[in-house]
Amino acid sequence: MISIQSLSFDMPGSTKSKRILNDINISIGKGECFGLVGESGSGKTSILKCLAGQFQGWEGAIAIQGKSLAETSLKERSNTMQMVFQDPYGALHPRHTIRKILNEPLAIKGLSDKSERILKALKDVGLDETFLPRYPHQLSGGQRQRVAIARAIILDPDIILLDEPTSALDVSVQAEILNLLTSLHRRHQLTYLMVSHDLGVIAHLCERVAVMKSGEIVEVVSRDDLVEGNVAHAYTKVLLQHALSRE
Amino acid sequence: MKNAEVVRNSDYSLKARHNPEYTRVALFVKSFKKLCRNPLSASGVIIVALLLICAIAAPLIATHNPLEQDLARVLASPSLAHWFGTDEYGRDVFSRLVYGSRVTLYIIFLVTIIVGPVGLLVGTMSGYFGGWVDSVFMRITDIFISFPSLVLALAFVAALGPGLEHAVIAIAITSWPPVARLARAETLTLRNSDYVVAAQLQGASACRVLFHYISLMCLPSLIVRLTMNMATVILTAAALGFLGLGAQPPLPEWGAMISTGRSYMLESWWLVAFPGAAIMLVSLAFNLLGDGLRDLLDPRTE
Amino acid sequence: SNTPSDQLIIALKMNNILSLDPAASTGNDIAFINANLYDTLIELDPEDPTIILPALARDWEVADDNMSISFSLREDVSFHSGNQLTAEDVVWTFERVLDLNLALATTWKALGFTKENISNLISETGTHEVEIKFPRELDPKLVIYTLATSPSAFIIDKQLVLEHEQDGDLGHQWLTTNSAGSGAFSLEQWIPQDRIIMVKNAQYWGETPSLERIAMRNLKESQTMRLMIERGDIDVAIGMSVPDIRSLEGAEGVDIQTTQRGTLYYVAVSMQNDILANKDVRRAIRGTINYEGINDSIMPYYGVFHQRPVKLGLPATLPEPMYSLSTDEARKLLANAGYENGFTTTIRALNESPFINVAINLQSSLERIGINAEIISGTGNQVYGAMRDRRFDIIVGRGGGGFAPHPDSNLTPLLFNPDNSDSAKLTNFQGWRTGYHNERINELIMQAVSEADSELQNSLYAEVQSIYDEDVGALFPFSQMVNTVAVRQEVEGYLDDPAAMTRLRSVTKH
Amino acid sequence: MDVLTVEKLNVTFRTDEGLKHAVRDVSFTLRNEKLAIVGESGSGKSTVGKAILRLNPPSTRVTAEKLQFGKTNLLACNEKEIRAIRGQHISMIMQDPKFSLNPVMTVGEQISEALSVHRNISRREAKEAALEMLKEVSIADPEHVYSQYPHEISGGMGQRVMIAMMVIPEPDIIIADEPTSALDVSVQQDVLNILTRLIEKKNISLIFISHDLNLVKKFCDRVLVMYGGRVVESIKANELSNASHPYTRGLMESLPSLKHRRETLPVMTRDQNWLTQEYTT
Amino acid sequence: MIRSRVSRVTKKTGVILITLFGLLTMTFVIGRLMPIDPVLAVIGPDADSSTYQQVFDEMGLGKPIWVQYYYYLQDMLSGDFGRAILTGSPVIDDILRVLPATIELASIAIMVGVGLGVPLGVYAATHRGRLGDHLTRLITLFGYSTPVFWVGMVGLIIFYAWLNWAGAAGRIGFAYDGMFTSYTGFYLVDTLLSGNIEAFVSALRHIALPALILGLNSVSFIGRMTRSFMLEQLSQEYIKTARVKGLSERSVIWKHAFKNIRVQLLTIVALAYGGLLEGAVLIETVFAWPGFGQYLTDSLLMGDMNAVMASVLFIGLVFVFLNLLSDALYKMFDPRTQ
Ligand SMILES: Nc1ncnc2c1ncn2[C@@H]1O[C@H](COP(=O)(O)OP(=O)(O)OP(=O)(O)O)[C@@H](O)[C@H]1O
Ligand SMILES: Nc1ncnc2c1ncn2[C@@H]1O[C@H](COP(=O)(O)OP(=O)(O)OP(=O)(O)O)[C@@H](O)[C@H]1O
Ligand SMILES: [Mg+2]
Ligand SMILES: [Mg+2]
Repeated sequence: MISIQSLSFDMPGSTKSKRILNDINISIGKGECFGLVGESGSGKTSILKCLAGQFQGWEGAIAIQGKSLAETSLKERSNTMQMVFQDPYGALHPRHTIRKILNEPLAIKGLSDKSERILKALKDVGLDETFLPRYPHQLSGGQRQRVAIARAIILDPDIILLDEPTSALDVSVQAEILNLLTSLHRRHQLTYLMVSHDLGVIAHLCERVAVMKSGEIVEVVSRDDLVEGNVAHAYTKVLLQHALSRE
Repeated sequence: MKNAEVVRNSDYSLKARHNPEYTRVALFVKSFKKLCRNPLSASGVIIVALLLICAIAAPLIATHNPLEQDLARVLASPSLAHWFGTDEYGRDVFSRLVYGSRVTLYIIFLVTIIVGPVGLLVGTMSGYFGGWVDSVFMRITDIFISFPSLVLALAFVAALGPGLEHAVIAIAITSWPPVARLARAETLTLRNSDYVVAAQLQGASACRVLFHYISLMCLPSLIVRLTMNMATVILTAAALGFLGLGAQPPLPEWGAMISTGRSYMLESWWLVAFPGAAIMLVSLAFNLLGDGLRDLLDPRTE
Repeated sequence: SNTPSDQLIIALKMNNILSLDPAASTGNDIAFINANLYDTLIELDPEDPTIILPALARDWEVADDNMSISFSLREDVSFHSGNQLTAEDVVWTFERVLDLNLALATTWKALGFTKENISNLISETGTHEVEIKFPRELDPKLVIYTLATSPSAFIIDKQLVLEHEQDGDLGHQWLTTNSAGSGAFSLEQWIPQDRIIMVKNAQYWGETPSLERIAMRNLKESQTMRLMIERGDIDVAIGMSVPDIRSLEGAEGVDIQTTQRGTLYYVAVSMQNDILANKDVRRAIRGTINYEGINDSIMPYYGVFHQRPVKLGLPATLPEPMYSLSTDEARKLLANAGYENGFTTTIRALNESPFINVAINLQSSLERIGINAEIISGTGNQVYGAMRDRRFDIIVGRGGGGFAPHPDSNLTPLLFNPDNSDSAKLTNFQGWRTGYHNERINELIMQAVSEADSELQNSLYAEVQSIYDEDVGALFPFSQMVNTVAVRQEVEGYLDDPAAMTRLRSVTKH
Repeated sequence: MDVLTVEKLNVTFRTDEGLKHAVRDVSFTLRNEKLAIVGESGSGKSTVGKAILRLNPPSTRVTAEKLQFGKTNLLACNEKEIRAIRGQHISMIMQDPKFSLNPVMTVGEQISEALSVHRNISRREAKEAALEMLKEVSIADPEHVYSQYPHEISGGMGQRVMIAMMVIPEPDIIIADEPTSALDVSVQQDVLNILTRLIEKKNISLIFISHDLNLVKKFCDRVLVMYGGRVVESIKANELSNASHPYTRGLMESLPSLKHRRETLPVMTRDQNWLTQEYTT
Repeated sequence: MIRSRVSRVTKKTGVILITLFGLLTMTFVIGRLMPIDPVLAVIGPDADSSTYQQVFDEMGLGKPIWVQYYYYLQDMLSGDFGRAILTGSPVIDDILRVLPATIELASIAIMVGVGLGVPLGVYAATHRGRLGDHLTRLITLFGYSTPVFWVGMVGLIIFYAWLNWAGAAGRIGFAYDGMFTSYTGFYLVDTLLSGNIEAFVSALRHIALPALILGLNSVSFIGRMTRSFMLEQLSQEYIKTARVKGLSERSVIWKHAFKNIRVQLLTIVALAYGGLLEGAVLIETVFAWPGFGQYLTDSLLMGDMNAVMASVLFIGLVFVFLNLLSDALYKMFDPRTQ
């Protein structure tokens, strides 16, 4: 579904450019949940941004559903891939109603039966139509994240990129969102690429995890290995230890 | 880990989780009430409202024809017949002031509808596209900003010839750059915001993003800026009038009234005092209003 | 007074003081300044301008054929530089004016002098003898008055100026900011648009001035002038606005001097404009000017009631025709002309008193007879520039020379128009600018100029005036200019000159 | 020995929407121990911490039946007295070193300032003490770090500087408001270790504010659980797993677990009554 | 590192050059657009057409516009700004001559502005929402809202005509004109250096009122900016840290918060200084101050293209320079940008 080969990226700076991704290799199968963990600034978001077309000028090869990403336009990409952001407060336009937020992707694509789709998407994320006329500031963080997810799935993408979708939320709300993601995954056969700094969250959702440190993937482990402490790299061990200590 | 302070459930309790829906109107009324709670902002609102009333109902409020000369009653001091006295042609100063509010509003209105859209367009495009578009636009704004606005306006009016329309054009030419800069700065912070990225991911065109997402967010601060700008516009127009380059006689423009009244100032203080006070009051009102609006929109920094 | 007793402190607007070069400097202010830095061959008595007084020229004689004048110069005159003043300087001075062909050459050209003929016409007949021949038959008084009143007639120090010549400019560049005269005062410092300081010329050929120093300061605000003169911080205030003058009228310690100048205030219409070319329309407009109101409430201290194109007080001047504001008749005239519903037009006027005030008044009067006029105000440049280009409808202006006590000094600038075609570009004649062309008037003016007999001449001028009245010419004088100056009472001997050549050499302070 | 006694602390903010009762009837006593305050975002944890130091903005109303530090009644203190207590007796470690250090003063200046406000000592002495302190918080090159500006040091280092700054006047109580939540997991542990070492060495009582129940379970002695401005439970840290209040339990359970993965996580349903019910220990 | 600095400097220089080029072009456009006939300004309204034509050709006005532009650029780049009609002297000399008057005025004004504005702003910020804050706000807004020429006129009446505290028009009493040696062009300095105390007092009396009125305008600007910068800083976390340390309110405000806004303030002061030039245009008219502002207005009204273009260009340069300066100050004083 997604295959990333020797992806490198230099952030062009005002004085000198800085390498923030170095030789990344990942391949993700259809319907798989793949996780990315790592410390802050290790380049997790950057990988997603490369995929989403936010960063241009990377080196290497990225293919989505076998098609080279470099050759697909943003518009085409938007049909297969959507993204959910970390901060539910910043991801929704503060002056758009929920209706408008959900309507926009449909309007851009020029799709019909808009209201049905909107209602369905809302139902998928466990909200009802009473939310439609509201503005984001009238929703709680969890509800906003649900709307953001609804916006992502309303175009029926195959892949959803999740950038720390719960790290801004309270643990109790986090649980709700994680449950939602699990059930969506199951129902729609979505492919997830999820970023988090919390090993526990990743392990809950994903079958495989890539551990990142300063722009590189230090290792890719499966959930089972993780649970058994079957990890090679020292940094992964630190992460694991921390995660376990929290239980 | 992320800064948890950023994420503050402002309405904590369960009850608040299902807070009542605000309609736009209700929100507006609420904001307006809040604006009026501050006595300073409220007085700004009142004065601006008075100005509007004066302009709309000028014929009803004015006691005389503002243009009618009466050489027999020149420079009469304030009295019951002429509340603010008469000028050197025997025209009623009060009525001229009242009609002058139309000129003032006309200038403000024209300048604002030129400056707002132009500034918004240039600023947002510049900020959004970056690269050479940004460079070109910003160099142009730099050039315009490099002149003090009064000097530039002077130069333009001198170039175009004196007159109200020319003054408006000159003022507009000089006052769009700060607006554009503001819009650009706002756009720069918005450009990478998640909701804009989300829209791009959904395949929204640049146009759509600019008009549906970014402009909308720039508007509040732009409105504040424009409101404050109105005060400057009034002063610049008055200054142009004062230097004889603004509205031309017999139009009762306040600055021009001061300019001509100045010759009679020592004996006939009312010729200068009232228009001066009017300019000050209205300009102050717009400043207060802008201040209040800013408080409303950004309560932390003023 | 707060000012030192050996200094005279004068405040005036220096906007129009652009160049001190006598060949280039237009405007009354420069005439005033140069009159103290330079000398002329002859002078007019400021109290009675018809009296001609000797100056650099001790004596002069008009030839019997009325075709030349010869001057004998004083021999004891030296310039500020120390150079002796000789006939050579005089000749060179006048040749220079026409060679440079700058603004003031116009006066001479009007008399028939040209760049080409000047060297033949003016000649030194001795070290201190000069002869001026006339290019055509001329009333000798005209030449004499020009020599006494034109700001180009100041005698320049040839030797000194030529030392500073650049690129054959006859020292024009240098003289713009320097002086080379023999006057009672010499230029100590000129900071353009700021101040002019003159000091006493101890070697002056006449009576040595009692003032050590004259300081002139640029002051645009009439109010400030008034406050300062009231307080005694300045001695003389020139160019104050009427309200301020009026308030000083009774003030303690300040005298107001009002002197008639020959220049006329007028409302002019363009004959190029089809509507205004209609005689009835012109007559209507002439009858819509509120002569009395304007002269009573706007013009005091700027001008006095006058409606003829020849200035007041000359034997040739006819009695006032007494036009007056009569709206009804004007309306009838308009209807006659086919404009019962009026029309729209523009009024140009300088953006300063009294022009703009008159324009505003005229605008409101015109409105009453249905003429809707828009006022276009601006600087002199914008207003008179448009007039020179014949791009105007109605103008409120001032002009017509009038320095010399001679009808011609008004009539030629105001009415004379030998060629009314656009290509003629007789921009110096207001007759051409307004497009008013009357053959008979041209003839009469030409004839009068060459007429030495006063009696005869006066009758010719009288005819011009009545034809003009009859014909409703394009230019309606409503007032004759007066100059008003406020002078502190401590100042004695300040006598404002009708030709703007106010000389300060006899001023004293106590 | 009770170092700090808080009884029925109430904090009300005046806001545009009216009064906001952010902290309601919070009572606790602090002995020589590590006391944690936990609860979700907005539950009033920081507000309690700030109320003790009287750091809330002027428009805030703070009332309490008792707010006693040693012999001092904190509520009755005037500006000057409270300043004498701040830093010297009670100090507070802020959450994010990036924002909590003055960007235009060197790190060293800021540390030595903390000392010299309260002691009448020379600059040299202050500097030496600060260097000493930097060494104590395990900074390798104190001399160098001393003259650096906050933006030149990493987050973990910044947090150590914060700790050094707050410990240097040797206070009796330190309030740590989410001191590690802005840091990476690998650094977090370091910082916590340093903090533990120092407070034990100097015999300091700690109020540790956090929203991470699991963290405080390990790190602290006692835990106050706050919900909606109210303390819903006060419990020994090691007994957290058998907490009685449904909210505490819900928080504990809703965390995804590595070891015991569940297909769906239990979702807590909030009870209106938690906001009013008196909690019972 | 060095290479990057070099490239940054080149880039910055490029930007400045482009801006300058734009300035030049715009001044040219302004100059040529003027409907004022510069020839008439020279020869007066009554000269005849041959004189007109002669001067017209001398000024090069007959050439096609792009040729004129080319010559103009050439002249400007070679530092030849031409002669002013208004004064007959080279424009550059004029500007240098009138500048000291304006600089003297603006400098005193900015001292007033900073001296009053900064403390006022800090006071308002630290008393936010209280009476003092509202009062300051009202005062500063008044400063923003009053037409400066009007205040000037009223001030002149009160302080000169009624009270006789201030001098009237000009930089010094008329009688002292030219009575002392000009070393610097700043009268306050020159009179002192010449040892002419009487003249110094006169100069002081003359500058006080216009400088104060001009200064009040910048008090408003500086005060308001100070207040908002200060508020921004006071809401920062590190201020809380400083308070936790037990610092007195004074140290918190001046040592911590104020230190952080110094750089921003410098920028604002530089900006305000530039803005004073603008106010000078009006104030100089009212007070007959023979400075740059008057020179500019006079030449504008006169249609004196050379003078206008050079002055406008000059002001543009000053602004560019002030911008650069504040940039540099920023770099110098803020550790974060080093
Ligand atoms: N727009 C940008 N400009 C400059 N540098 C950037 C930009 N975006 C990211 N970086 C840098 O790239 C590196 C990787 O950033 P990235 O956002 O991918 O990290 P992350 O793993 O997502 O971190 P976090 O957990 O904080 O979100 C960081 O060092 C960051 O400073
Ligand atoms: N200055 C203030 N003005 C008004 N309300 C405030 C203010 N400070 C805090 N609050 C409100 O008081 C409540 C408690 O805030 P507090 O900062 O103590 O929460 P917290 O438990 O520390 O949350 P977090 O974990 O996010 O830091 C919140 O609802 C908050 O919105
Ligand atoms: Mg990230
Ligand atoms: Mg908190």
